[in-house]
Amino acid sequence: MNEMALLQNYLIVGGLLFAIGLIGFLVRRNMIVMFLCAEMMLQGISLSLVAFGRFHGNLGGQMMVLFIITVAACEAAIALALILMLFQRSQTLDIAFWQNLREEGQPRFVDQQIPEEIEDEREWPQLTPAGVEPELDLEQQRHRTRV
Amino acid sequence: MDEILKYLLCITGLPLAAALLIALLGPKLLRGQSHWLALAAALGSFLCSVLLLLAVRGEISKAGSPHGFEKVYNLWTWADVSDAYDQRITPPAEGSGSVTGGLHDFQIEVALRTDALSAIMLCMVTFVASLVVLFAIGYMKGDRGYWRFFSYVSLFIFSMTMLVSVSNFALLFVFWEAVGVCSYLLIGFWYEKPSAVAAGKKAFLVNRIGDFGFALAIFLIWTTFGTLNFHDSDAVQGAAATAAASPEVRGVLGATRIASDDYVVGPHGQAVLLAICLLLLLGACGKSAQFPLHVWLPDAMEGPTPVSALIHAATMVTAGVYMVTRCTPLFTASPTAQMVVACVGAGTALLAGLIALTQNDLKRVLAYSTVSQLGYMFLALGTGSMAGIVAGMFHLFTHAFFKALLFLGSGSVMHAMGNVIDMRRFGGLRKRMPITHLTFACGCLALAGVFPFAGFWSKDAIVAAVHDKAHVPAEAHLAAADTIPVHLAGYEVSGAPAEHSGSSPYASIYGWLYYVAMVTSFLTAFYTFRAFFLTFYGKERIPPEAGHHAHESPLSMTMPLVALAACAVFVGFTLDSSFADFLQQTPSLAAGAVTQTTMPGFHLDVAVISTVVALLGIGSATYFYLGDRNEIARVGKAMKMERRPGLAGLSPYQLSLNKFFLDEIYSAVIVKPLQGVARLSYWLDRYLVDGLVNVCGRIPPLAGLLMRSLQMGLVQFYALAMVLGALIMVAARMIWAAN
Amino acid sequence: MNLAGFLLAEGSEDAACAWCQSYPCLASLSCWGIVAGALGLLLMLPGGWKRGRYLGVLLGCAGLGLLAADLPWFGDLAHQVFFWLLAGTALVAAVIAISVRSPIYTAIWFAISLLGVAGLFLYQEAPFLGVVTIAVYAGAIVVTFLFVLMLAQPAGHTVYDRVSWGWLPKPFAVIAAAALTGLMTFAVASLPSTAPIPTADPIAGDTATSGAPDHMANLGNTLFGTHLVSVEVAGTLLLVALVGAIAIVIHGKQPQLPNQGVEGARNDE
Amino acid sequence: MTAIILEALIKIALLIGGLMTAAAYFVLLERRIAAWIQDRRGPNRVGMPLTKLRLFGLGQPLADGVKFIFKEEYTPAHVNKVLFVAAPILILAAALAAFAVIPFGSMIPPDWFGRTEPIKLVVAPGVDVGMIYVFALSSIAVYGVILGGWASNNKYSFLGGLRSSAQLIAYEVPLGLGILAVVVAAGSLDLEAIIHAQTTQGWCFLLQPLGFLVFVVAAFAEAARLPFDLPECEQELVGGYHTEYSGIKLLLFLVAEFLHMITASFLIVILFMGGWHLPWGLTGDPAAESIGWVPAIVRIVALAVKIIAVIVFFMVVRWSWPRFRFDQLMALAWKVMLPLGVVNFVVMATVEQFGGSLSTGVKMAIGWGTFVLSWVAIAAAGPLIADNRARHDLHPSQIDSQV
Repeated sequence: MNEMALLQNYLIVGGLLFAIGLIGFLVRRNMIVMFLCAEMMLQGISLSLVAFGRFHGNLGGQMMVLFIITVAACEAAIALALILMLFQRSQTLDIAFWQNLREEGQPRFVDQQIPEEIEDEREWPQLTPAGVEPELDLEQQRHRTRV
Repeated sequence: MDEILKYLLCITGLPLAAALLIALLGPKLLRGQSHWLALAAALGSFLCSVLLLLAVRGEISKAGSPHGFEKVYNLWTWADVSDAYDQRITPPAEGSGSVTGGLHDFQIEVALRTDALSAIMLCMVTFVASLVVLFAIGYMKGDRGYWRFFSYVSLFIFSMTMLVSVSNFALLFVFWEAVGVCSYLLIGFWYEKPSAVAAGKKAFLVNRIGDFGFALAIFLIWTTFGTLNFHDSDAVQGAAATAAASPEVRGVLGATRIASDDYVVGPHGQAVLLAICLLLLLGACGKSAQFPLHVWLPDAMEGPTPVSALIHAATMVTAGVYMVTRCTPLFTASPTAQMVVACVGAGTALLAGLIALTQNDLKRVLAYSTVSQLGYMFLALGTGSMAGIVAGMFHLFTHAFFKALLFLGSGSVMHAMGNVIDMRRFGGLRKRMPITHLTFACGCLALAGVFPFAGFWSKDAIVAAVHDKAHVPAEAHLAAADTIPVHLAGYEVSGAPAEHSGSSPYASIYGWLYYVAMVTSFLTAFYTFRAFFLTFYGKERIPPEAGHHAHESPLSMTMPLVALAACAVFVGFTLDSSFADFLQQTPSLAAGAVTQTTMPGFHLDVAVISTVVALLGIGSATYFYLGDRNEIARVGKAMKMERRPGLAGLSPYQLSLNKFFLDEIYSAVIVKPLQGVARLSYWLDRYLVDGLVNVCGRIPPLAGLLMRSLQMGLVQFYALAMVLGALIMVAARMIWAAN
Repeated sequence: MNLAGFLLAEGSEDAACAWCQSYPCLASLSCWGIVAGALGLLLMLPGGWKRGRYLGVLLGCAGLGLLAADLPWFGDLAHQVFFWLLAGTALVAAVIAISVRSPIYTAIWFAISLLGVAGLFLYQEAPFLGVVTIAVYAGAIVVTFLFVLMLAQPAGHTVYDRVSWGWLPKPFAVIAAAALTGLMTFAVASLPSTAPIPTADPIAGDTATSGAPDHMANLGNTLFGTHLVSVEVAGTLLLVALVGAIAIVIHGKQPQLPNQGVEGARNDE
Repeated sequence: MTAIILEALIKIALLIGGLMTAAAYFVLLERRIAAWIQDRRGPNRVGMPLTKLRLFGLGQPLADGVKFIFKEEYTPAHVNKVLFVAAPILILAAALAAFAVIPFGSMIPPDWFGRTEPIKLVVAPGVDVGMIYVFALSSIAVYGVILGGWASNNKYSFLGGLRSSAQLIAYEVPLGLGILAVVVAAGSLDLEAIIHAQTTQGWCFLLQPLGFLVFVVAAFAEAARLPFDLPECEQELVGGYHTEYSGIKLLLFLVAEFLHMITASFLIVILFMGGWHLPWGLTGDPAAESIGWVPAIVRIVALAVKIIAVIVFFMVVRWSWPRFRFDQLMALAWKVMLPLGVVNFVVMATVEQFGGSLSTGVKMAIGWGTFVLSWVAIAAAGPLIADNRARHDLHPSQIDSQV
């Protein structure tokens, strides 16, 4: 097995994972998604570290990854607590909401044109209120008749 | 522990403890009972002072030293700077036996001293203070700041006792300032009253000028003599210390230096010494209210009357006199300085006497009389002879009693009149306030210098000393150089030293000063009795403010009056000679020039003349103010120069009434220009300096204006910027590595 | 030897033209793979052209394929396929995780990506790490995320999950990430392909042979021997994070009026 | 290579078949036990198909299975279909995958194809991290529950899912703590190695009763069995996270739950009760590399008997114990089990580190002493932990603000 080539492969994969996480972090607006993307970047780094550890024939890389996992756990605890607090105050997970912490006098960032609700996106479930009869749509009616 | 040290510590420590305790416990616990602590401390202090005095007396009689007795206790070292002073030019002084030169350490030792001078001062201060505290119990009753008053007074007693018992110029300055602070606090005691606040401020500021001079004098002393200690510090003990390496530091007023008389140091020694003396005198003028810094004292009467009695008549104002007395060796070495002291004293005495003639405010009359009497003391000190110094101190001593008496008496009047002090609004109070009347009369007689009241003896001694200084040809004393006779008549004052003979270049000036003293004596008697008659005789008038108060004061107020009156009567002839004997045992007074001068003698002719002058003053006051007052109205018209309205503003009456416009002159010459400078500085600061700063301050906002648009509050934008930046750095690194 | 060579049955670099030699980076498949992948990602990200997503998927797959083709082989075909499977799982799931719009699906796809990463760990003879990644990351952290997500946003996706924050981020983020990956690929590819394999780290001692049956023992020895202080620090960090999280939640609660408090409590359930 | 794969495939087939069958018959067993406890008869009608033999209702599971399979596979319209389908698959897959490292016997002699070494009765033998692997997969199971609950788009299901995930996360901690001491004592995370260690050291539930207690309680909670079946607490949540499920998907959930219970039983037996080991040499020489048929069979039987005994215990508990309230459940996890687990681990680690020369009796005494002391301490601290009476000294609004 060509160790060097293995290392190269792993580094490329790790780098890609890091880059994907980075893009997600920069593009998405949901705080939790952003946080998941940050974790994804950590995964990319972990992969590289493990590969280096293997390449050098010792366990140092794995140790680093263990500590990364530890730190990620701490991060998750604190960040989730903070996100919950932010949510309690703003009732939204949108990071853009918090741009009202911007420099005084700066114009508010104008949201992109929000796309219209597209037909196929209606499938997203909504939590129905308990005790109230769910609204039935045609599909369901047809379904029923077939029973 | 030495018992003297015990006494000293008690004298100073008790009032301090009382002040702290009252300050801590007063507002909540003690309140109306605050006076007990203060009274106990003052009385204990006084008791210890008396014991101290007796102990010193015993030591003097035991030691039998020609230079008297002094003792210094080093408590601890406050500041210690090694090799602070390089004394280059010191030819070994003859007879000193010690090598002076090389590097000295600068040390401020917290040292207490005791000798005859300080013992007397301590006794006087604590005695008057005790009585004043006693008086204030009645006087201050019901005041909102009752505990505060006693705390301040205790603090003042502490400061004053420390002032007279420290043995170091630096510490002297510290407590000099401390009494100033206490004075400020007490003048402004009723801080809701604008005039009291203004008076406090004025006192403080005027004193600053004097203190500035004093501080400069201390710096000069340090650079000239290399030490600030009064006493000779002990040579460094120990095996390693050789005499050359650690020379004994000779204190400025120490026995060794006095003995070797090396006050003239360096090429410009005489000039430096003169400067030191004049600066010291400036400091003394500030504290003792001498012309031209006397303006604060009359205004300081805004404080409670016990304060006026304690601080501004009896004790604090004598600090200047005490300081000059303490520095006698310095002044003795500079005859010009002595002459200046005498002139300042005489001038102040005359000026204040003239002003006092026309004042309508009882306390102000007394205040100017204080200024005048302090002028007397300076005049006496200015003679530079043992007779003068002893006379000055004796006058200080007696004056403390009768002036405190007068002030407390006026306080009693004021208390009865509902805080009205304008003599035009009351009169004929002798029936209402018999005790106050009688004791006040004692005080007035003493102040006027009528035989046998205390004032007579001390004032007579001063006049005699001046007379001696002016009129005695130096040669006349050669014959009797070693005798110390006490003559009842004639010019037989002995002991003019050989080397001093003929060196009295200012004799004619002293001659003039003698006449000034006589005129002042007349004025003193006149204005004193003017105030006395206006207050206690004539038709009975009571101001409406008095209400039901218009009766004799309570026992706690009259008791001190009686005690002080007794002193005013008896202190003079009982203590006259013993005081002089005792005071002469102060080593620092035994400076070269003074030593060979003489004991004061009693001059019958001078005494007769001054008594006659005083009686003349009393008589004319009786003539003008007792009974019908037509005559004074006529004289007043003449003095007011009503016929020449153009000059009415500068008539003698107006001059006197307006204190010779000194306040106005000061305002025009000093205050207004300073205000102008301040205004200019304000504008400069506002528009030039602030403008520069503002310009500097504008730069960051301008930069921030550029960067601000980046702060859009979107976290991800920051992250994006960070990533792009990191990318650029990585790319740069790789390109660099590739090349 | 790599996939391109395998497929084209050439496997030698002699065929590269002169133009390619002068600009080697443009010649490499990786370069084009990255470009394609970036474009695909750009099209797939939420808030874009709806139809473009299919094109994006195609482009992304092509990009991944090109990258995979350009990577050197390290073993026989079976190993390679196994690796491509795992890496593909991780990367594709990651891409889907960031381009799917419901955050809940994001979490699930991230978990799947984690499975791929765990597989890669296993393949790197780090079984403990692989299992721990699943247990801690997938099992605890992502579940906690899901939990919070369901508490905060039980309705699934929202408006702000469908758009990004303006025109700026998508192109810039993608370009930045592509540039980063490109730089790294360039750097990695320029490594000598037959570098000497370093000997075991003397500090790690005989623990070098990972993957052996006593893997856990070696790991434990290293962890609690060489890195003991770090373990203590990490433990302290965990404790601090625990306390901090509790403190944040306790102090972050806004005071509520009594009647509102009851309703709020009900809503929180 | 091929032989290895073939061997693994055979083992997997055996295991899945056996487990599924076992799960089916455990349902019957449970119903019979329930009937026995409730003093009734239970299902006893369905016998062998196409005959009239009833055989204690042994045909009942078969009938149930057929009924489940032939029921309409109904998916409500308002659900998130992908996750709705994926959840039961996921949970069952995770439950089955956990058995990859769990030995279902010791080994059998190599009688086929000229093998020389014995066949180990575990799908993936020699996995060094077996214990953690089980953990990882049990935590994957949370996904099935929480996603199923959420995808059902029903408040009851949703709350059930949330409760379940909270419960599973909470009880993983004491579960791990309970195991830690065993792992330390055995010196390995490999389940076979742990059994081997117990054959020499003694069964762990005798040596570490406190750890045993913690583990058993946590295992009950992880399997969501009564008294910890809060996710599907019928009075509050109808059917919990599988309220909306029916037919084969519901079957998958139910089987997965049973599998969890079986996994838990396996773990209890393997970790604490010596696995296939019986005292007095009944199961042959544990240290021997080879094995004869008799001890191999004895070992399998011993393991099976132990597991069935534990499962029967599970069932008896289920039908004789009331349910916890949710806050009590959480309090038990964080305030009782967690400290007990920590105490147990500290004591056992200390014994392991410094008490290597102690005899088994002394170790056992230490273990039981710890157990008794901790029990007493928890009992003494009971008011602190369990007192949830209303605060009468506070206004309700203050209580709210504190909550």
